[in-house]
Amino acid sequence: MIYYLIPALLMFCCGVYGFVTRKNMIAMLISLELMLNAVDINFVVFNRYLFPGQMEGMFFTLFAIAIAAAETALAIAIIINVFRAARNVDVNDLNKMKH
Amino acid sequence: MDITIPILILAIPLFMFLLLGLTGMKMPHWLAGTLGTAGMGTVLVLSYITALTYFYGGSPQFIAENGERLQAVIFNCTWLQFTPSLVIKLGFLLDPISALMLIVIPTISFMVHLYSMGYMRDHHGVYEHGFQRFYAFLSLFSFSMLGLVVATNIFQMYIFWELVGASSYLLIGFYYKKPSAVSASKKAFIVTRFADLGFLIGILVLSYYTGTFDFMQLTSAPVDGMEGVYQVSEQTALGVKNIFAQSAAPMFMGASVLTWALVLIFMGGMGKSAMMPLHIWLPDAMEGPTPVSALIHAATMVVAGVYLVARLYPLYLMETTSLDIIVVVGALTAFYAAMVACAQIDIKRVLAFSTISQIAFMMVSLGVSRPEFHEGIGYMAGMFHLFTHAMFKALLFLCAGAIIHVVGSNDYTAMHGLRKFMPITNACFLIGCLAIAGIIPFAGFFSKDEILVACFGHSIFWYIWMSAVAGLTAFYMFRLYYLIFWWKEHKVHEGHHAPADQPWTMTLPLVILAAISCVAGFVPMGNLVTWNGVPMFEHVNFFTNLTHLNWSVALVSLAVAIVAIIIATVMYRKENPLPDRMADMFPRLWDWCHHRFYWDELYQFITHKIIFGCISRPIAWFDRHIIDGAMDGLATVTNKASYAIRGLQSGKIQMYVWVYLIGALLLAAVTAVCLM
Amino acid sequence: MESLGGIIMYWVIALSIVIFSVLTVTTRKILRSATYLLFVLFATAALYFKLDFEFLGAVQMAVYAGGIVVLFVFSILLTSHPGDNTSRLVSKKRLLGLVAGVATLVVAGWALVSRCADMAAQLPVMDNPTMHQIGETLMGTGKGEYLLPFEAISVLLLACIIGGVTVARKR
Amino acid sequence: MFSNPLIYFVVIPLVMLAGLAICRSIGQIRAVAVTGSLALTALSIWLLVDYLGLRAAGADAPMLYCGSWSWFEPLNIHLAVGVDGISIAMLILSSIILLTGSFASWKIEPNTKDFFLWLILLSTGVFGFFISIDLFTMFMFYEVALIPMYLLIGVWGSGNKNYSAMKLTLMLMGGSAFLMLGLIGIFYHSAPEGMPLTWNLLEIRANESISEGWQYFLFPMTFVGFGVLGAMFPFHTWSPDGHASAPTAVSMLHAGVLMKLGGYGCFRVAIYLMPQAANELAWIFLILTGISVVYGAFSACVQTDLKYINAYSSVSHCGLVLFAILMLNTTAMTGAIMQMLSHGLMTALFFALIGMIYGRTHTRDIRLMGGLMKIMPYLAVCYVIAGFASLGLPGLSGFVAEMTIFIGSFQHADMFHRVFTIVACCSIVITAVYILRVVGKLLFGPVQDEHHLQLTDATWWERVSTVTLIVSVAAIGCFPNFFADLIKFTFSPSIFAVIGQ
Repeated sequence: MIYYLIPALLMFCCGVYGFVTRKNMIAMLISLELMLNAVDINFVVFNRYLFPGQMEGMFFTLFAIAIAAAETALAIAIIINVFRAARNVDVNDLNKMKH
Repeated sequence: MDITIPILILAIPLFMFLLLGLTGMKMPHWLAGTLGTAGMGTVLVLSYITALTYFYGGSPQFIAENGERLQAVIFNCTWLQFTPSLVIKLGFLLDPISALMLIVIPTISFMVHLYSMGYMRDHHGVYEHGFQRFYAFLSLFSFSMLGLVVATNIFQMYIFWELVGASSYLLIGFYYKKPSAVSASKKAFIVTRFADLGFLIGILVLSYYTGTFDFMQLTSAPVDGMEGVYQVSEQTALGVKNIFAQSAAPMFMGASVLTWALVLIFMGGMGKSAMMPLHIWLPDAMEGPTPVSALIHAATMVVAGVYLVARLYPLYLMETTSLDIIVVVGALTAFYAAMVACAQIDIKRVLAFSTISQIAFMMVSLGVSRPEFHEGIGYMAGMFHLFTHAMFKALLFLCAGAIIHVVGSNDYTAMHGLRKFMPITNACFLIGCLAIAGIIPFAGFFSKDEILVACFGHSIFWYIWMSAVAGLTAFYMFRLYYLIFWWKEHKVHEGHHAPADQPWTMTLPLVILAAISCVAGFVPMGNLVTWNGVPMFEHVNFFTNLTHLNWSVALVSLAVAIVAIIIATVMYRKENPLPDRMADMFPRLWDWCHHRFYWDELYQFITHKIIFGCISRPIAWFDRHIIDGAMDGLATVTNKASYAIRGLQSGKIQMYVWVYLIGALLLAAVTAVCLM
Repeated sequence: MESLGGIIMYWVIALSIVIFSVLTVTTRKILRSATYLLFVLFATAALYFKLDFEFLGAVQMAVYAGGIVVLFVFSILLTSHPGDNTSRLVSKKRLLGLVAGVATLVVAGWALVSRCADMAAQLPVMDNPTMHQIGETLMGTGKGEYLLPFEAISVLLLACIIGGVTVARKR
Repeated sequence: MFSNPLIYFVVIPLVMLAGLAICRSIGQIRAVAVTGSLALTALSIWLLVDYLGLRAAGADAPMLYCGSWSWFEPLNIHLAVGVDGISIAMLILSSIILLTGSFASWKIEPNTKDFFLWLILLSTGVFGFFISIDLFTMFMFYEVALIPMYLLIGVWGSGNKNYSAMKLTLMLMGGSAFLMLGLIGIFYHSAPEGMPLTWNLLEIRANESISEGWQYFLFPMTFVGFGVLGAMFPFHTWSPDGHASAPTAVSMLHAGVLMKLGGYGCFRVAIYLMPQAANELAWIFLILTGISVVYGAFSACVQTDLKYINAYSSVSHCGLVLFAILMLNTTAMTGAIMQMLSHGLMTALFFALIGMIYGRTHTRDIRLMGGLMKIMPYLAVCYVIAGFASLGLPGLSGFVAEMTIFIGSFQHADMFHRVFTIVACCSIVITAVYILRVVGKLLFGPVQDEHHLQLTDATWWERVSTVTLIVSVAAIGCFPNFFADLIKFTFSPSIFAVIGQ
């Protein structure tokens, strides 16, 4: 079981690193997907090892995938809109609302 | 006595001031001048009536059966009540010295009003700008000065004391476009104000311990059974003495509080009367129009200090230390001013220093006066000299004014040899000089002689000192006289009018004052004005003064004066190099005298370098940078703190995530460690 | 013990997950990043297959790899010019990221390793959930059945579609 | 409620506000402002006459015209009103200054209407403060008076106006924070155990339930809170900047009336309610106010901006007010109130004149001006009169006020107080120095700037404004006993019973 959790953990760490370091919003979103995916794997692994025959973990993952899809779609829509307004998707430059 | 006349004496000048001040600018010049003069003329008549009624009316209100003169309050109304006992009243006090001043002030004031009608216009008869204002201020001054001398309590005196200071300020600065006049007026006001601070503190101390402002309660005991009538008597200020005895002789820094109070009050007198070291304003005050100098800075306002000491004389007698201080200050001032007067070029400055010196004479006279000696002759002599000095010094100033008006300059270098052009002025000036030098039978001889007698009775040292000053007086006055009227022939420049005597409005006052200066010495002052009201002479006639002279003293002083005049004649009658040689012989002395012993520079240093430079500026800097800086600093710190906290709310999602994550991990780690 | 094939397969999946994850976040070309993400997702799907959740693996492939990554690619093409490199990372920022990542790794890894003994080492036997079972569970209203979340997700997706259209529409 | 005449001091300004809101032209605005302030002046003078009549008829309650209407029951907050001689003096002062201020801002621009709206709102606060005897209502009106200042300075001011407005408002708000703590503290000790708590001044005074220990805490709170507005050292620095930037009428109202709120509050709340602490702690504040008096005067000596000079002079004069209040005897307190009146009128006159001069020359730097006496004699003469009032010339108000303070303070039995009185006395010399310095540089001497020769003298509304103020100043100076009696009669004997005088 640990063999499945370790890659998931590494994937999650990569997601964290990417999310904190990248400036492009789409890249951040990609990192976010990595993290989500790592979590999904955990659900599945725990389900499979600890509660074989049940499907809670699987359904959770299923819904997570659905929500991730929705979220990504919406986020990308916003990003595109921002890009239209600012010709830029750099997260640091988007501080007009602050001032 | 009826109160109408006293009220009118004060009300008319006040009304004139308001009338001329508010509507003067709409009036023609001549009308304003005439109104002012007429008002003053009325006051003159009323004051004479009052004074003569007091001296010769024989009313029991004014004179006791044994011939003792009494103090009488004509009216006294409450103006401001501080506590039940401390009340400022505005009233009218008649006693020998206020009656004397009621003669002096309106006389000089009226002369000056009349004289100014001529003086305050140029050669073509065009009135000076602000002529009406000038008359308004003169009226204000007359009002204030009269209010001062008739004050029934020390606070009324202080009020009018301030008012004369203000009117003096306004009149010195009459030519307000001239920077020197403006700074002179400022100087005069501030220096006297500083002195008044002492006066005020003195009043505070005195009133705290005695619980009263009233002169009569301070200086005498009431006559039994007669409301409002007080008697100056041998047991002077018994009541006051008791108060000081009761409060266990309160001491402050090694002297009794009464001494402190009296010295502080005398400080007020020093300021107004230009005693050293507060004399520096008076020479500069000569920037004002000359009639003003004659009225305010020679005859009336500057003797207010003398009057103040005379008014509180019974109190001063209780603390002879304070009288000794007055003697020392007066004697030093007299000598100093006489020295300086010998080396001045500006004729008004010479007269100003002469005034300082003569007032110092009066001060010394009051200071050396003791009841044990000749029934307190010094007091009488001081007031006598006040009277005669007012007359002849006003005369000298008005003469100087006439000369300046003609020549257009204050320096004697522009004059020289005017005697042929201005014979009347010449004669009047000469009479004035003889009077101040103390030549018999002119006014100054008698009064100065009495002062020297008083000094003689007090201490031989001060007698010799003051005699020397008297000699110096004769010398510098005749130096001035010769330099104006003799020395060399007057050159009339091309295109200028030849100097000549002035119109009647200007010469008439000169003649009148000269006449008074000739005869004023025969006024039997010893019978009229004494410190306790008891007349000095049994029989009064015109020559009383002559017969009561102390001839040994008189002859010595006469001799000194004549010698001094001879020296002056030798040095200055004709143009010669002697004066320059003298100056070269003592260059240091000449320099110091010429620069008035550098008092002005010293004050300049103190005010500008120390007060402004070392106190005001640092305080202002401190306020801007430390106090305000602290407040701003508080704001800045708050601001900075806000910005620092604001950094956390940067809106940078990545930072949020990072902080969140680290926080969560730390929490997890801590929990884990704790669980282990 | 698993078969050798299973072990080999596991290593392939695990290594590709790790390697491609690292590449995803370190590459400087955003398009490549998306591509590596695709590989990660495929690897994940393979993992699901290996753990006998075939339906889940299929969904993962269809939705993630098929839908989301395509969306990413489109949006990348829309918002960035081809050949654009993201600028080099500021070292401070990289440090921050590294700290966060490593800290996560250490804490969570330590937690995993310390609990290693508690974990089941052997893969328990399990029947592959049939489509029928999945359908029943998804549409049922009883205990452990998911109609309400399913409907909620449906509404969410609808809202998302409308929202996406509204936000991204040209004005 | 409306049968109580005092209510109209708040109602009239509110009506004015409503009237201003519907005004269309500048003429209407002026008409409303002038009519309203005239009505207020008339009301205050009527009140004075009526009050004296009542007192003569034997009314000896500490406050007359008392009325109280509850408006927040749970905390026992009332709209409680009542006046004594001091309040009436302050009401007259405020209405006169509002009247003259309206004339002085005859030509204010831009947004004349808004300016007057804020100005009247401010005066609503001022009037409300002076008639209230409920601590909470008092505090509320106090805040109402403070806030409009920010806008009035920030919008219509000159120079570094944002900074000044911010500084002034923040510092005064800081003061109110102390004040609020103090007031709440007083409220919670306003009645003995078991009795309902109250905000009413008179009731608190009658209850005498604030323990000595609490007084030591609450007295400094309230005194400093009000003292900030009274420009007490070292909390005075808002005054120079604030005054320098404020428009004319606001400077007048602020220096003339608002700074008096501080002194009035110190007397009415801090000392009246907590006399024991006042007696024990007076020496600390005496030192501070004594410093204010001399320090402000020295600072004024080297300033070059006319408004700074007057602001520092206000620090000095208002310091004297607090100084005298702390002496805790009738004469000195009478002097303090007279000094408030006198300083209010005279400073208003000063600021009005400075505004008028500034409006013509567009500078306030005395080094750049000179010889104005020749150019605008009317204004210059008024300035000289104001200067004389400030340096304490007899016959004008400054003299009587200062002398009453000095005499009263010197009657204190303690040597420390007397010595400090002498220190404070020194200010009269320094005052003379800076006043004459300004007069000499600004009005006399040669004309500095050729362009100034074209300037005109005062207009009619400026004359109305200045003449009113000068007449008031002279009235106090010539007939001081009337005012002294008015004030003296109102001192509650209980305060002196406590102090033991």
